[in-house]
Amino acid sequence: MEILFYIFGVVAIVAALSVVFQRTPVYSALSLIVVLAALAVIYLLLGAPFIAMVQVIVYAGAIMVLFVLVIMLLNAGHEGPSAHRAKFARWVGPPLLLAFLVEFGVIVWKQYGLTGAASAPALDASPAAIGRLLFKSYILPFEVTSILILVAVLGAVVLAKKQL
Amino acid sequence: MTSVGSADFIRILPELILSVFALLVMMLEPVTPLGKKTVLGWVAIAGVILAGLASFAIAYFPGSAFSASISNDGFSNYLIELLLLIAGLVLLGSMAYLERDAIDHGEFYALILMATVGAAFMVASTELIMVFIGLEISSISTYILAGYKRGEMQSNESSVKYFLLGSFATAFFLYGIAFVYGLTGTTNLDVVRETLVNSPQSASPQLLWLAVILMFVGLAFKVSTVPFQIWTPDVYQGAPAPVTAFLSTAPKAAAFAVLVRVFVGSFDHVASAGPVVFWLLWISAVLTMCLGNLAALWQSNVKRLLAYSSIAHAGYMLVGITAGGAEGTSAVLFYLAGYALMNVGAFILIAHLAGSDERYTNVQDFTGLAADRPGMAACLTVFMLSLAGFPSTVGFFAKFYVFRSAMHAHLTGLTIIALLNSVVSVYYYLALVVAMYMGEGKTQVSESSVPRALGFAIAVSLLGIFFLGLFPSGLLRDLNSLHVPWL
Amino acid sequence: MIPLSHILLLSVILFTLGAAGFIIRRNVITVFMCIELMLNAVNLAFIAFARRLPGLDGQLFVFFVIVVAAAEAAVGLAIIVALYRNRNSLAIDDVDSMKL
Amino acid sequence: MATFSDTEFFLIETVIKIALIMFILLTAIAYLTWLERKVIAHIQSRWGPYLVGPHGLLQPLADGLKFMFKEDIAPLEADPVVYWLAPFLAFLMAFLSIAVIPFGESFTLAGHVIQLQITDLNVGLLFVFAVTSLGVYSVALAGWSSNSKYPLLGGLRSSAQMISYEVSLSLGVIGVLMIAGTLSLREIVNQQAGLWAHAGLFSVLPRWNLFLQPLGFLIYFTAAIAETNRIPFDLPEGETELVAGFHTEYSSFKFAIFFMSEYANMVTVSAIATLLFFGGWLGPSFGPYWLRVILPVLWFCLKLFCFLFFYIWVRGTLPRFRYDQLMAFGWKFLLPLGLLNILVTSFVMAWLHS
Repeated sequence: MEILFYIFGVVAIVAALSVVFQRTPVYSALSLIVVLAALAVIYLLLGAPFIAMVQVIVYAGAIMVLFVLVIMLLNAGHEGPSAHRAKFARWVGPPLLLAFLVEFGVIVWKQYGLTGAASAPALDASPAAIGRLLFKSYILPFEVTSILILVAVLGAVVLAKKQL
Repeated sequence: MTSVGSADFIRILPELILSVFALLVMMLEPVTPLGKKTVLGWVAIAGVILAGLASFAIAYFPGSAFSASISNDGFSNYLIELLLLIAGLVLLGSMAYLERDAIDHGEFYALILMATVGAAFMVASTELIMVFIGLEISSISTYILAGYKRGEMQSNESSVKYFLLGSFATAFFLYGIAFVYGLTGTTNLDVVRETLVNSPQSASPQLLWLAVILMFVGLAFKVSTVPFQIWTPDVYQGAPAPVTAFLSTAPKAAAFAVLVRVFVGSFDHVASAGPVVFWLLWISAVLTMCLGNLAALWQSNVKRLLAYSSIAHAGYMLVGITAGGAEGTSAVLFYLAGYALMNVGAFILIAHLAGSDERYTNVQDFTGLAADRPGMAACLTVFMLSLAGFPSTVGFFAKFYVFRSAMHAHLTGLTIIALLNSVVSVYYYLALVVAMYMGEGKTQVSESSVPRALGFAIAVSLLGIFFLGLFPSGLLRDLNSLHVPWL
Repeated sequence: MIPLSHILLLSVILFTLGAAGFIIRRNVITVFMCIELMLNAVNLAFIAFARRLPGLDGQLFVFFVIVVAAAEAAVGLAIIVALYRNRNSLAIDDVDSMKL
Repeated sequence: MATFSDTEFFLIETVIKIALIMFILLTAIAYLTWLERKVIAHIQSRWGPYLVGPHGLLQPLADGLKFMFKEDIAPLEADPVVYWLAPFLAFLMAFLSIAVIPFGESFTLAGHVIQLQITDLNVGLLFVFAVTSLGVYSVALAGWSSNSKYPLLGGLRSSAQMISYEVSLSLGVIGVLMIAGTLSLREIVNQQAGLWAHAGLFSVLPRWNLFLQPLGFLIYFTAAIAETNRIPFDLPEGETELVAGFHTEYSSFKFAIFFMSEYANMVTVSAIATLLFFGGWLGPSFGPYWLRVILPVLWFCLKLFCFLFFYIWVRGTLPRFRYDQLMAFGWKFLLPLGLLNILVTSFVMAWLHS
């Protein structure tokens, strides 16, 4: 089972690289879908089957479809070279991020070590258990997200509709 | 613990009322005849007033709600009232604006209300996930509001920039939450504090620092501190002016509240994280004040000038948070009230003066305004003087309390830098005043008389500015006696 | 079992890649996708921690993050569509009508 | 006879199951096309395929050969990678969901229990939905990558339709899930065993969920027809407006793959309907052991066949919707109805529990 984690971890990283470095938005979107799918498999391995399915259904199956549709609709093509002077952030950003990555890696390594297994007593992560927790301890965030979704619907209509 | 009772709902009554009225506005929109859309604005204002009454009422039911994810204490109550004040003033100030520029009404009011709901949840919640959801509600509403004039290039750009950088910041905030959760096993701020104070060995200090820094970056974007302020000028300039009035105050107040709750409330008590928090705040306070004030000197657009000024003000408030403790907190809370009054007043007045489609927003457009419209010029002057911190206005005492708290916390260097900065800031605030009173030539700004609702809003903010500027001690006393467990 | 540090490293790598993409990409949609990548890295961290800690809370947070991401995507893409209508371009460098 | 370890046995068992199911499914799909042509022909008082083999029984084979050897034409301006990817994605997604569909009870062979299902997930139904929701990509990408006007429009329409009806599709089954309290398909079927007790005259009826959730079933099946892009919801392929929709530019083998995936999707949604609402493989079971293994599979196939026949029947009978009518129907009628169904179900359940 562990080997699957490493396989899909590598898949995720390669696909993420492809998200960042592809010049055609559709390829980036497809790579992102691969990342999402690989992460869904990893969630399965980590004992979160429900979240894995939600990830595929909502993230890969709905959110990314929206991305692909918008890309198709706007016919977003190849990204050309930057027409403007090289931005400051583009030169400073990546080295900073690399430093951040190394730093973070070292700290995580120190804290949890090479072998600190990511395991607790096996949990019941079935949809029923998640639902129970959701509707008992997290009922407020759950209800409040409905306002969030309402705002999103409202916003999509307000911003994208040609004539109200 | 897990069952939900009526007490839970009472403790979020203001938010509930606001949500209901937001829905009501949306449902009334299609049945309101075309010329009468301002009615919806009054419905929204009624909602704000009712929510305000509710927030006064629930002050008598302190305690936590919904599995300790909401805390109804003096802190959250005060901030919710402040947010409602901002929302009310902005609603009053935007009705005539929407009418003039022929913008759709209903959704606008509903979005203002929902953004307020989100901000109110942010300030009231002690659960980081709830904070995150509140943050997203208020952010997403304001992304939409910033781009509300969808056919207009600048409004659209403002919205794109705000959205991209805002979401980027949210990701950082969320990553910080993930690590806090990983280190302590909880996202409840009170439990986080207890866990970290009682068993400091449980978390590696470096990882804790990273979590703190990540969360700080996320919030710093929202309150626009240097170097995370890059979006502010463009967004404030491009957004419709009443929206700018809102998003320069309400989300900022909420984000400051979270900053206080997280950093003063939880991490300041943690031995291993305290110094990191302190230096983070110290450095960004200095940078923010200096950059905000220096950049404002070169601005020719009034909205942009006020954007840089708001960055500078964020810096002053950070000074108060750096000072920390009960005194720093109450100083920051006082500052937020003053800042909200003067900023909202200034922006809604400018929204009116700028004329249809905001044609006149340059400083030279205001040249000679005093001769043409002395009343409006006087009002704008008061706002500018208050922002600059002249005595007898709230701006003076806001700064005074913050600097005093910094002195008491032995932050002499920081106080001196802040003082120098406020001296510099006088120059650009007065430049606008000078243009209005002493500039040669006829003013470009030739707007007709002030609509009644807007006049009322401006009167309220002026009254507030003078009242708090002359009798600040009452409010400060109340703020000093907030009963919050973490102070 | 899979060591926690390995999962977290994967998460950090994805997060950094997303942040790097945010900075270097020029197409607004690609930039937005990089933000989604960052959110996914966060989700992975939550799941990893949820594995180690008692309770399912971490998994629930992921649930909320996904909902928020969906709301953000709806609004964000609407904003991008409006941008395209106004400028007929998705290049972020062209979003520059306001300068110092 | 060599003895296998449990792992080896499991592996061999799975491989055999996959191979067998694939073979049966592909054959079934091939003959489904034959059936469709025949039934439609008879509805329209024609003969249908008649020349290749007795009653045209070898026609699918001939069609298959034709698809295989036909010249493969790709548009010059097509996106090379995505154009290739789309049909295979469609195929993969269509066949992946079969993996969690149980089609009979388990039996014992040489001391090992063999389940008539490739894999039993406790989130089985969610898995099916997850995989179906990914099916949208094949349509959207096929339309986009062809770099041609009609496919693009067809792809956009079709993906919009599919994501719209996916909502109603899942809302339709939520009633059943609330009653069952599980997402495992095997479990849901097992709960429908037996007859209705204390139901008077209706005691002869099996305890199918259909009788508890008639509205849910109607919503599910209507949405399923739209989800599989079949008449009367086959707007994406409306010949008169869009030539052939997203697969206009596809020919020969790649076209055949799209074709097969469409039929595989039909089988999947019908199988889900059978499992959730019609008691799956449950039915009268008697006789020796081997018969008691075979009969359930037979019942399952029979029920499935009825659905597939119904699909064809609808195609032969109903006219096509207009696109705006279709979207309005999905969002303004089916979706509220689905929500209402959930509301009523939850109220009744709360009332019964208290």
